[in-house]
Amino acid sequence: MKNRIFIVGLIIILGFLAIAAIAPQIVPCDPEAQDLYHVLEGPSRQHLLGTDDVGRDLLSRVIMGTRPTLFIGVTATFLSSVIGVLMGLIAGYKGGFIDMFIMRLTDTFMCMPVLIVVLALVAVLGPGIKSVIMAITFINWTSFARIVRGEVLFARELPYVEAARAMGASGLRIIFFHLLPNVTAPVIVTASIAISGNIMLESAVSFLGLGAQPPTSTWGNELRIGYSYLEIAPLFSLVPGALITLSVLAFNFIGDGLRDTFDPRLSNTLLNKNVKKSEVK
Amino acid sequence: MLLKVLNLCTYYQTGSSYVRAVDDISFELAKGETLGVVGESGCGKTAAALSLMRLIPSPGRIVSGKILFEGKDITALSIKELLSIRGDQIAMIFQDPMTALNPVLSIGEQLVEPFMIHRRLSRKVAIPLCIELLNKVRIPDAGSRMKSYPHELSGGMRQRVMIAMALALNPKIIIADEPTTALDVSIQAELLELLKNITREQNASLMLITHNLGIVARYADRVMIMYAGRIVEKAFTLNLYQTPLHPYTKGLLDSVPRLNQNNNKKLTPIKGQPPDLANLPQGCAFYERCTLKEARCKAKAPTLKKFTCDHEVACWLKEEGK
Amino acid sequence: MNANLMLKVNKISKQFPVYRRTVFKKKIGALNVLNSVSFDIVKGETLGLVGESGCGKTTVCRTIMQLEPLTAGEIFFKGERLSMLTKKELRQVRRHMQIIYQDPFGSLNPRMKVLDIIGEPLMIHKITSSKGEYKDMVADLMMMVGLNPLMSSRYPHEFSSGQRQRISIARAIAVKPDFLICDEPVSALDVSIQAQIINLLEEIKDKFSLTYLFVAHDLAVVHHVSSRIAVMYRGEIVEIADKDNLCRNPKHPYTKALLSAIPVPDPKERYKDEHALLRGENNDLLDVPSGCRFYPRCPFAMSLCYQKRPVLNKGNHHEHLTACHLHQES
Amino acid sequence: MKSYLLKRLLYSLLTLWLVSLFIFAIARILPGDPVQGVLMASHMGIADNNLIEGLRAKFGIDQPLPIQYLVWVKNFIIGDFGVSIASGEKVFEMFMKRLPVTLELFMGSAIWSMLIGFSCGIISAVRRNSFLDHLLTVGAVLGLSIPVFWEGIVLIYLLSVMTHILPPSGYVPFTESITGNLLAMAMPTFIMGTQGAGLIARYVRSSLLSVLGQDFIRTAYAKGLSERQVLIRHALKPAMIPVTTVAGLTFGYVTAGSFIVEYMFAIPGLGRMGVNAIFANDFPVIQATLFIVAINILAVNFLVDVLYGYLDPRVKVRS
Repeated sequence: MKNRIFIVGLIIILGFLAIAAIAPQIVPCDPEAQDLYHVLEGPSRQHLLGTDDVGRDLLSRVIMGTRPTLFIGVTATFLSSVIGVLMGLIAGYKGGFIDMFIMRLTDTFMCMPVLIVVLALVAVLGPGIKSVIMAITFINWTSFARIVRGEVLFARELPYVEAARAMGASGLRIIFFHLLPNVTAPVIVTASIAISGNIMLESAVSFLGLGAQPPTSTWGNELRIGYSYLEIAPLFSLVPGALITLSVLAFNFIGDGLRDTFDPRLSNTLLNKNVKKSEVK
Repeated sequence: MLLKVLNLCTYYQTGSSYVRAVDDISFELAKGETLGVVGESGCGKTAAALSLMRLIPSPGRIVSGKILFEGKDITALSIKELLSIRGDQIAMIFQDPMTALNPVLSIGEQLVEPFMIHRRLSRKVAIPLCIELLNKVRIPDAGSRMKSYPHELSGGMRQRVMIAMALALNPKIIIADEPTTALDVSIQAELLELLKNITREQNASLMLITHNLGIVARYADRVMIMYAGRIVEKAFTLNLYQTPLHPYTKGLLDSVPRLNQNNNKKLTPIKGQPPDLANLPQGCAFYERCTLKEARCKAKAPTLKKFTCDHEVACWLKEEGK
Repeated sequence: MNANLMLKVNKISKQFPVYRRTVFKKKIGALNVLNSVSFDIVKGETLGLVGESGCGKTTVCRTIMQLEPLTAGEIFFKGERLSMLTKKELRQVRRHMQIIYQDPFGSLNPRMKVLDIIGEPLMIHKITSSKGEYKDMVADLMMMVGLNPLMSSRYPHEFSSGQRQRISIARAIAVKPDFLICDEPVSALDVSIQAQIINLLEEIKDKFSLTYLFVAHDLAVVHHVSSRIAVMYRGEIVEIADKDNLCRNPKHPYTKALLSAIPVPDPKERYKDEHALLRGENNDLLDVPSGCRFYPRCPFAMSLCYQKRPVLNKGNHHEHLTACHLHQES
Repeated sequence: MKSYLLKRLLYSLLTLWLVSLFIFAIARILPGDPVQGVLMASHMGIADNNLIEGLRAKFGIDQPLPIQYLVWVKNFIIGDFGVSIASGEKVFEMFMKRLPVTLELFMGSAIWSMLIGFSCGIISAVRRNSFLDHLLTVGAVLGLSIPVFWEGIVLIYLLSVMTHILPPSGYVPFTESITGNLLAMAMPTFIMGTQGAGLIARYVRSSLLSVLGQDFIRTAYAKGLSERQVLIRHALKPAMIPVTTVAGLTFGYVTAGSFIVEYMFAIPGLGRMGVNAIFANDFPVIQATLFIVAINILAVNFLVDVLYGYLDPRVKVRS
């Protein structure tokens, strides 16, 4: 069951990636070409999904929108995972004051309303793709740090890690040969789930008008404009929204599938606060 | 005969292949006797025990065979009839007392359950009965222990609670699955002594499952040895230890280090590894490890046959009269 | 110091502080895991260490391996005081001192091939730099412990628990140590496999003229492999003697109880001995009674036992020593 | 147990302090001079230096930053959240006015989340690997994946534009019309509760499944309990204990949802106020919003810890 879900997710994402890769080649019309005589039209042979409020072809807009949406989701996740893994490794391996500091920092980030912080940061940095990526990275690295730290703390006590110490292995050897491999699987799982969250976040920011700026087309932007014309041209907002949902869903499917194959133990660490519970002792 | 098991087969289905956890075993259990079941991990002894109460977890399933308890076939009972036997007529003690008790319910809440379910007693009436039970298994300060949670007790104490719970309704059969494996030797001895005395008092039958040949030698009236899901030898305890017939039984007895043994005498282990139950080779499952193997052993698996009147063995080399 | 001495453990103690945390840590007591434990191991012998769960036998191993600091006492390995060594010197010492763990599943890295698991100590101690030689050495080691060298590219989960324990042994002897600590090496194994591993351990002991510290909870197994046996109870050695002396003529009531609690695989022995069964349980280490630690469970307890803690009387290497007031020469 | 809670409380306070620093910093680096904003709004951009200085003093932004911070914290503690730059209203009063609306939204969505989440999770676990289980599992992931704004659009389209069952937006106070209020809140609360429901459902499922696989469940069956009795007496309680930890996460989702939902449905609550404040660079309001949300999330997490310790007898020993 989980395997099938994983494959479905993978196919959807590969499809999106393929579309994003060749988007300019496959758009039926020029996505920028306005036609004020044909605005907010329903589906027709010429415009399969109809037109937007200035007469641009909706299908072409949506196809082009694949690019920034995926780009932001993936890039923000990649950046935050790099920062998070580093912080987590340091916190878990060094312990002591550094650990305490990093953990309190993650606590701080975790109790902030993500959307408002991102909106505020984007407002500070000025709207645009770059700021959205930076803002998301800024708030998103903590979940990686937490998971990596937990895994490192767990792995440090494993018998085979102790066996390596008894053999006389150096600290670096233990980190690279014995601790790091334990961390990769959970990080990959977290990342695929984080991508879905970040796509959703980006769309929300765009929906509120602070994301990528026109004329760049993102699904969130289309949705925002389309929402005003819901009664006249429902496809205008329903289609980009469906695409957002589909991509978020697909990344979640992949994450679930990976989690099940990699390690059943993870299904706890991700959602609940396993790490926290071990601190109770 | 209190319990009669006939050609019981319990398989676990994984994908398209079967794991034959219990493969065509038959045995009997008389009133008041203690039957020892010996085997190494994965030999099917736990699966056999769980089958008797139809507690086999999926994807496991009783495929064929009969379990006659006082003449009724347990495999054919309705759920309702089955529930009235479980815990009342047949009770079970599990291996690991750390996990076999519910961690979020107090000892008392778990102890009153058999009385409430099977006897329809109120909690109020059941509580003094439970305290009495705890006294019987020598738990000090039983009254206040009723309010304790499992994690507040030591391993030995928890196993006592398990024993008390199993004995609550004077069951006719008690199945003890490795009851002391998780415990220290000094506690093990006392607990087994306790279990033995109480079952004798209640005239209950005890099925004692263990990997420890010493425990069986001390407590069982009859023994059966299991290997790869089958019974390879079955006899009275004294006979089995004096004249072990199956090469596996002999091998086991030679593998155990003994205190009174001659110094510097090397152990003679059974070579090789136990077979994979998912794809058992044709013929005798012990073939690969056997020192006496012959061509016919590979061709066809031997069945359990009488060697002397109360000594059965499944080995081609030990046909009756030879 | 005796040149023949491999390991000298001198009055080691280990306490784990117990804190009560409210706002700040406040020490409210200490868990005495080890209390003034002393023993010697001479070259070529096997000292067996028996005791029940929580008696501190694993802590003894860990402190000898310098995986855990001591609270008090000293450990000398071949005359060298381990706590005084620098990191570099310690690494050198670790070449000569190896350990085999109980858990055949946890002690091998599941993501490494057997080749790299067995070869890891060779890499760490830079025994060889040529790839071919490295592979040959691992293959030799695998053969030595009864594994097929063709299986060297497999992962641990493809092996049975007995085979994994063989891998552990191969890893431990890879750097040709002099001294091997076996921490419950056969406890997790089935009887028939257990005997194989015991025999293997005895073989390689002869082959490499090793010295063992063999830790287990099963007195029969310890008796089989050891030349001398030390019995531990709640962090202390209560009796230490030559193995036959200890088993035929036990002095400490705890040793006696332990011996009689072992079920003998012979039905004729069933009614032979009145089992000197112990009452009560190994309780929390925190509330240690002021006198003998065994006092609450001892069938022979006297008032002296309650007042004064008996100590292991002094004697030379081969004497039968016990920490019990019944056997103390005043 | 007590010392454990005390420790958590201390951590929460420490976190709160870091949060306050962070929020203060964010609001200070927001672009645009707020005074200019006010002038644009109230004096048509015409002002002399005196007026500007006066306004700067009024908002306290003529002081050095550390002093500003201390004053801000002090005022916050005594309930003075400052004055909105955009409207000139006292922020505290704005809050009190909008609080009941948001509270109702939160409670409504919590009810949806728990109702749907628990029932789906339990059904899934009990009928595991059935078609229904697969359906509910996929449904739960869908619930987690569907963006609030799109769910809103779809539901508005289906229930308001096409069928006119529910009003597309707007808010009717409870005091005005009970049915009107419930009708107006039905859709927004459902939308806000969806993600929480998905989260709870999958968590309840996995937690219950892991409990059902444990040894003590087998013990309960061996005692002769029926499947139903085992579920109710033995499985539910230990399965629900870890689920309490999800409450914090769910609360986070609901909060995030409230910003968009209130904006979409034109509900005069705190979320809408927060979003509008960002558009208007209204930093006293932004600060207060962030801070209130952070305090709430911390409080919820702390309550979860208390609840956890109360429900799980094992925690008491650990401390």
